[in-house]
Amino acid sequence: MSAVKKSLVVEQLRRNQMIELLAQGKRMDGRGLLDYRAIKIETGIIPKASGSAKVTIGDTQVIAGVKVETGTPFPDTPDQGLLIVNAELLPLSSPYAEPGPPDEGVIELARVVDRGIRESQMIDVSQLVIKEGEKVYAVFADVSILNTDGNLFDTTSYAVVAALLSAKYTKYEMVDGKLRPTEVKEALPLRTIPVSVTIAKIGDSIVVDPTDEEEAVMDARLTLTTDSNGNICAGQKGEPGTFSFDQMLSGADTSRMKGQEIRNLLKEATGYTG
Amino acid sequence: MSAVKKSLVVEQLRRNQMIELLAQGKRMDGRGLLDYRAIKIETGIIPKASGSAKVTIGDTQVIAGVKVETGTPFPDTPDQGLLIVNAELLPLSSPYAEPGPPDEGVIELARVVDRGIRESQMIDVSQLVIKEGEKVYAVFADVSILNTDGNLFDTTSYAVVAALLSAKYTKYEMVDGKLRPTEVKEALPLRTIPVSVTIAKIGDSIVVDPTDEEEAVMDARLTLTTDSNGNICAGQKGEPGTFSFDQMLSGADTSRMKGQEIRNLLKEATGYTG
Amino acid sequence: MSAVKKSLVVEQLRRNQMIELLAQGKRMDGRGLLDYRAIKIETGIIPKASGSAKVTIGDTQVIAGVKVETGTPFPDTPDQGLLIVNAELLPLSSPYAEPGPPDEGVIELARVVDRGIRESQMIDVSQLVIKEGEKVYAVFADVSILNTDGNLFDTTSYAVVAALLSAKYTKYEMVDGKLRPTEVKEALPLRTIPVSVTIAKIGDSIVVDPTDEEEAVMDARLTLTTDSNGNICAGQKGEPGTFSFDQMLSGADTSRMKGQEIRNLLKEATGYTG
Amino acid sequence: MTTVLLDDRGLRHDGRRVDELRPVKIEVGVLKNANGSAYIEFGKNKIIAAVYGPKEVHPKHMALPDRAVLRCRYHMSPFSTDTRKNPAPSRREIEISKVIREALEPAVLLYDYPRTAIDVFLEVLQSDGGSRCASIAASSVALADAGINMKDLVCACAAGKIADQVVLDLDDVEDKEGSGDMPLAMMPNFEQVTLFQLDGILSSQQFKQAFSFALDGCKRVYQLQKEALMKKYFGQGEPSMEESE
Amino acid sequence: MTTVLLDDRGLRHDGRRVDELRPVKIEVGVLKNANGSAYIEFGKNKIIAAVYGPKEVHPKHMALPDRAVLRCRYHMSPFSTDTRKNPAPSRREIEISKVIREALEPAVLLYDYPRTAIDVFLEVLQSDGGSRCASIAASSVALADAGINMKDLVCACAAGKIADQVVLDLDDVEDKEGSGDMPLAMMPNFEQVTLFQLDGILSSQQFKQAFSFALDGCKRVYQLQKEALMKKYFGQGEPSMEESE
Amino acid sequence: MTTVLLDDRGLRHDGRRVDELRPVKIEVGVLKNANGSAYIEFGKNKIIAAVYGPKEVHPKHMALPDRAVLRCRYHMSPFSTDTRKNPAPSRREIEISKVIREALEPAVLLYDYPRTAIDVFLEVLQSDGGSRCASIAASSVALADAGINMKDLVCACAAGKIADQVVLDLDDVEDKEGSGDMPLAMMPNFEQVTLFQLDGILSSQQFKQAFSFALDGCKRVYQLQKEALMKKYFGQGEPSMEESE
Repeated sequence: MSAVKKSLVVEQLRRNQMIELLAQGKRMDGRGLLDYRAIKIETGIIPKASGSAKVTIGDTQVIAGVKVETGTPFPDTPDQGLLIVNAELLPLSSPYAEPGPPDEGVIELARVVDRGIRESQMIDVSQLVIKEGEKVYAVFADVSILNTDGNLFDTTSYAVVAALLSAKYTKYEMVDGKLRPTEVKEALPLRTIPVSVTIAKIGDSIVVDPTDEEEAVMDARLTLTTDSNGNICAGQKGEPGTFSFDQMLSGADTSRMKGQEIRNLLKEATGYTG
Repeated sequence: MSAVKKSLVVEQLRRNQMIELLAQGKRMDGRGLLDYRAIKIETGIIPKASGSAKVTIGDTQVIAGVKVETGTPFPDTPDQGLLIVNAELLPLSSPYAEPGPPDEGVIELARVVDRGIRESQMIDVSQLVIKEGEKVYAVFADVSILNTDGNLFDTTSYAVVAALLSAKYTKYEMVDGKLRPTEVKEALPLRTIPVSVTIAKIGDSIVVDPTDEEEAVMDARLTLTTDSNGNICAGQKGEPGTFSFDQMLSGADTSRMKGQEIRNLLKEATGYTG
Repeated sequence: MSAVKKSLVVEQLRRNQMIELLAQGKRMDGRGLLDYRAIKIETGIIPKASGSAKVTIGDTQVIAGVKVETGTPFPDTPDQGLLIVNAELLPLSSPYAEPGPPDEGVIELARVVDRGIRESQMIDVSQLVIKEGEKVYAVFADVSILNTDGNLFDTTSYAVVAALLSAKYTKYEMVDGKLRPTEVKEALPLRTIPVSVTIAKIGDSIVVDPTDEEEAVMDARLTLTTDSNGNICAGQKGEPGTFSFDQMLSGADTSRMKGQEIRNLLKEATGYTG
Repeated sequence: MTTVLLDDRGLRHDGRRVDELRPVKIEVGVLKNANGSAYIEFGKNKIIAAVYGPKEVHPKHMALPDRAVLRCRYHMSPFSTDTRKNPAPSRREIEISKVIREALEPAVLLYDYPRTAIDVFLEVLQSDGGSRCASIAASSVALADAGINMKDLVCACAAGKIADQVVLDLDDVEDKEGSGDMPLAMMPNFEQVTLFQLDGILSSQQFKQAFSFALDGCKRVYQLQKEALMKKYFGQGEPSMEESE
Repeated sequence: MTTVLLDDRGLRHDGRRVDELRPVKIEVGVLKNANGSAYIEFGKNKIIAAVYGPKEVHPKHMALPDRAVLRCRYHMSPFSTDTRKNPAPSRREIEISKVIREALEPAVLLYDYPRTAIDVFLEVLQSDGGSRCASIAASSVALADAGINMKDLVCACAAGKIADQVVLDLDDVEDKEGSGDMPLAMMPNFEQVTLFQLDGILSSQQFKQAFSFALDGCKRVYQLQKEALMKKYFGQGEPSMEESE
Repeated sequence: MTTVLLDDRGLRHDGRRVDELRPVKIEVGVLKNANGSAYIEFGKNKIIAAVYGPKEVHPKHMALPDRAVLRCRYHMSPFSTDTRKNPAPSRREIEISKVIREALEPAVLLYDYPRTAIDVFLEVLQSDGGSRCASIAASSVALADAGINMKDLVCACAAGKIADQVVLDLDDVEDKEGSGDMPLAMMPNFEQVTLFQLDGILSSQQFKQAFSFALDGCKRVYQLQKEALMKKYFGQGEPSMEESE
């Protein structure tokens, strides 16, 4: 999923240069180690969707659209609505993205974003039931990645969260055993705002919000999601490097701190005050 | 979908030779520019199908089989039966056909044939309803292409039309909410006979019913379908060449004229007099 | 599906050597021509399955798991339960097995094992009906091939048969049109024990239970399945060699004879006495 | 409503005797683009076989240095069956493609064509019982029509069991309502079996009888194959595909 | 509840006259990674076009020795339609990808870029009637933005029929409830048609009128394409993708 | 009927204390064809790991000039779960394959094997909570059995939360009815985390406790891995796969 094609020698040189710079607390683009790039959140850009948002972090651009449809609950959770998160790395997003079914990296991305929302219990799925065991609302959150420049995990996550925060869906009623749409439009039953924070380990340094260039040389990635109360509700380490025990624990602190800042941006952009 | 493999130099030579000949109003096989090759239409060759036809144009050979089954209507058209057209370029049809799912050329072919029939309103799908919103007849028209020598669009279209014209299907009735076949066999509710006419532009010349050899060097293809009243009801330009505005408009006249001739062949072959 | 990669010259040498040895009535591993390797049958190894068995013949190792679930009968057999046999050649089973959907060899394997069981009428599927035309039991027999060293047909077949012989499934009842599990666990309704016997033709010799090394050079394969009464109930010749008429007929005798021996092993291992 | 598979006069539901073949019609050279082709009607089966090759192998590493690769695809048109068939190849079609290839391979002189591929494509336009045997018979003729060297034709015919009686050449009704089907293919001049399958319970005695019936049917199919090739290469008459009824 | 497609004053359901285009907005250079890109709003259509290339071809044997391979992928985001769309490419998307490619190809100077590929990717973020015409218009601008040599821009617009009246540029409602749609693309400086499709019954007279309407619409789209490119390369203003309403 | 996840004596539904591991059994070298293999029972998990390699890479362009490619496939047998699992790899299996590979990779000396591939195949014969941790433990032992150079074994164990209490090593029941699961893998001699995932809400304090529990569990698994390897290479006893109960 990287937009920077790896060449053995060039990669090594760039990595050494970057590690040297990071040791001095500096990044290629001038940011501090724990600074995000500019985050821009726009909602309502796809009027046909129940909710939508475009999120830009640096040059990474993502659109999420939420459709609320009706469906059948899973047999083992007859009293819960459905949430389905799906992401696609569009071939127009980078010279290295290919058309076709999602590869393991995109599957991981969608599943990690999904878990951040699901495990935080952001949506009260018990309120998305039309008739228990038969008909429930199905919330589809689809993400189209338009341009990649690193940190797809957070960009995608914020886009889905912003789309959910701003969504309005049509209520249905059961009449004579058949579903009928009503005139009522409602916001989704929400309880918290999960925010993911992704850190990258490059050499011995830890940075947040890695660019594509940084991801190309990073050792390992850690995404931690916190809820509005500062609890950690989802996590995922990625890439074939390691974190020390201390790095894991201080990563948790970072995710809480940066998460709160970004949560405020999401509230501002969506007008959500819950 | 071409049975003539393109070699850069040979292709160019053949093209030049053909353009020269066409400028004199002649074709490689001696036909006039607006002449079809011999068209042979046989029906009833697959007794297990509700309707079937084998159409041969020159060396292009196609079999269409129609199966009328029962199915569920689309939610947005509860009062209409279904029509599904599907074509397969069998690997036995040419040295260049490959087994596997249909490529874009075959998908275009099936969709253009489908639209010619659908848009002409040949079948009165409102009469193919058993119980509105629940059970309708589904008309499957499947095409097996046996041998290719150009103009698959028309050959396939005539085969499907002839199979539909000659089809008889078993009526079903609803008894206690369950479908039951009756002894009654009926012709499909038909209203018109759509006929496609395909022209090819080669250099500055326009020909109808191109052979494989002509298709290999043609600039562009235009298929126009007319109904029994001489209206145009479907059209498709294909291949990466262009048509002038005049060529488009005179193409419409050609399709009406040739279409009427071929409509008579279809009536003769199927005994359809509607 | 062979674990011995074929090299033209080596294959020919090994084949010649083997044919010479077989002409003297000897095999590479010292067995007689009509001797099986050691057969080990263990049941109940996957407690989560309704029935399970691990069968080892020489170094060929196979696990079969049976799940009995509920399903909808086929429209043309509303009064019969379902049996679905599926096999997978796991990539861990040999250096030449690849991940991915089953190839033609594995499809043949699963279908031959399925037919041996189905055609022998081992399971009385008419007793696997919960409500005719609506709900029946579906018996899934899935096979994971763990290590290959020849004769997958018999190893797989015995594993499925042993898993079925030892299976217990939960009975369901219909309450107000809905399925509800009961506390009752029952053995499957069984009528006979089908046993397949596979012979290989190498040169002019016939051997049973070929190893991977023998399969790599064999001319043809014949699998015949007999039931408890000594009737032949399924057969499959494979590989691009031939059998003489006499070889076919004496193969039938061999399958009856060896089948009876192995049937006793299956009874012993499963405690089935029916 | 059950079909009487065998009546008191020993006749089958379509009037045949127990050892009688359905009507068979074979035409050679029915497709223009193929190197060789044949059309067979075997009862209600209507099947086209086409042969392409010997030809280059793609991808190249699939080629064999000392002989040709024989490939085979048996496929049913969606309209060929009572209920519409999904056009994607089923597991059944994949297995039948394999056993047909293995049935033909012993007869084809593959070592005469190193580093090439020979493709046999079968399209079942209408299916009836015994379509794999009919396919083998047609393939074998199409291979001959393509000029591929063979040491023998492969002929094929099934025996089966209805009403506890062994019979020759089951049709669809008998295959469905009967209790056993045993397709067989062989090289008649070498007396070697190249395809054998069996579904259904046969006693030792019935197995022997079925085997003998099938061999006999094969020999009759072999005559028809030879006649069709003779007609094309030494006789008269234009190939056609009209319904024979 | 049926929509009045054409009222007594000759106005359409959205207030347009029969020969009036929906509002169109084109922005150039909206994606950072692509070599060229454009964003178009055409009525409620919201579509991004991106061009990558000329670039190496993989696999290599797909390259052409004397010219570039033009490839095109038209794709709809799952949230772009009224009911969620499965993200896997449908047969409709495959056909549209093909006709868009064939509509663009006559204008691109492929022989200037031998042995390379030029990829045009289209993402429909929100769909309305006429998305293929809007896609062609955007693609053409994105190709120009990528600096690909072209002999003309390709402009596109549909005509159609509602209430037995030929009209310009159907939206979703008119496409669904109307009775004919005829998308057209052309090279305005060569007066050559590069895309043409027709669904729906048109009399001889209506066909001519629709053709003339569509050509006229194409010319207006052409002006907008030129203006967008001028604005990027000679004018001011930052690209954005905000809702224009 | 709800399960009592933690009773008044502080015992879990299966009688374990909060910091107690399920029974674990590891056997080395259970498959003949693989270069290395291991079988693990971890609670009710029954998993086989097999290693093939270092070996040639196909297709060749996937090879790396300076090191080996590590590949991993985690797969569940259809009969391994309560309800039959479709044999095609699910999105979950694809993600787990990826994180297991990334958990193992830091320990494997890939630069010792340039231009080769090392394949780790995992088959879950019966699944219980914590199958990915058990898979990592088995993989690591199988890699050692295959003689692949490693700088450390990778050990793995999950912590989780039930009844608002942090506990070690959730089984299926606890995973389903509990409120948090945190699988962890590490290299014990380097004190480096190689896999980490978390589902479920943990307060700051709980997170630290869970982390410490999981590390402790990892260390115990590490002892069992070492013992299994010792037994194979220096001890006695034949490998078997019988049910340990």
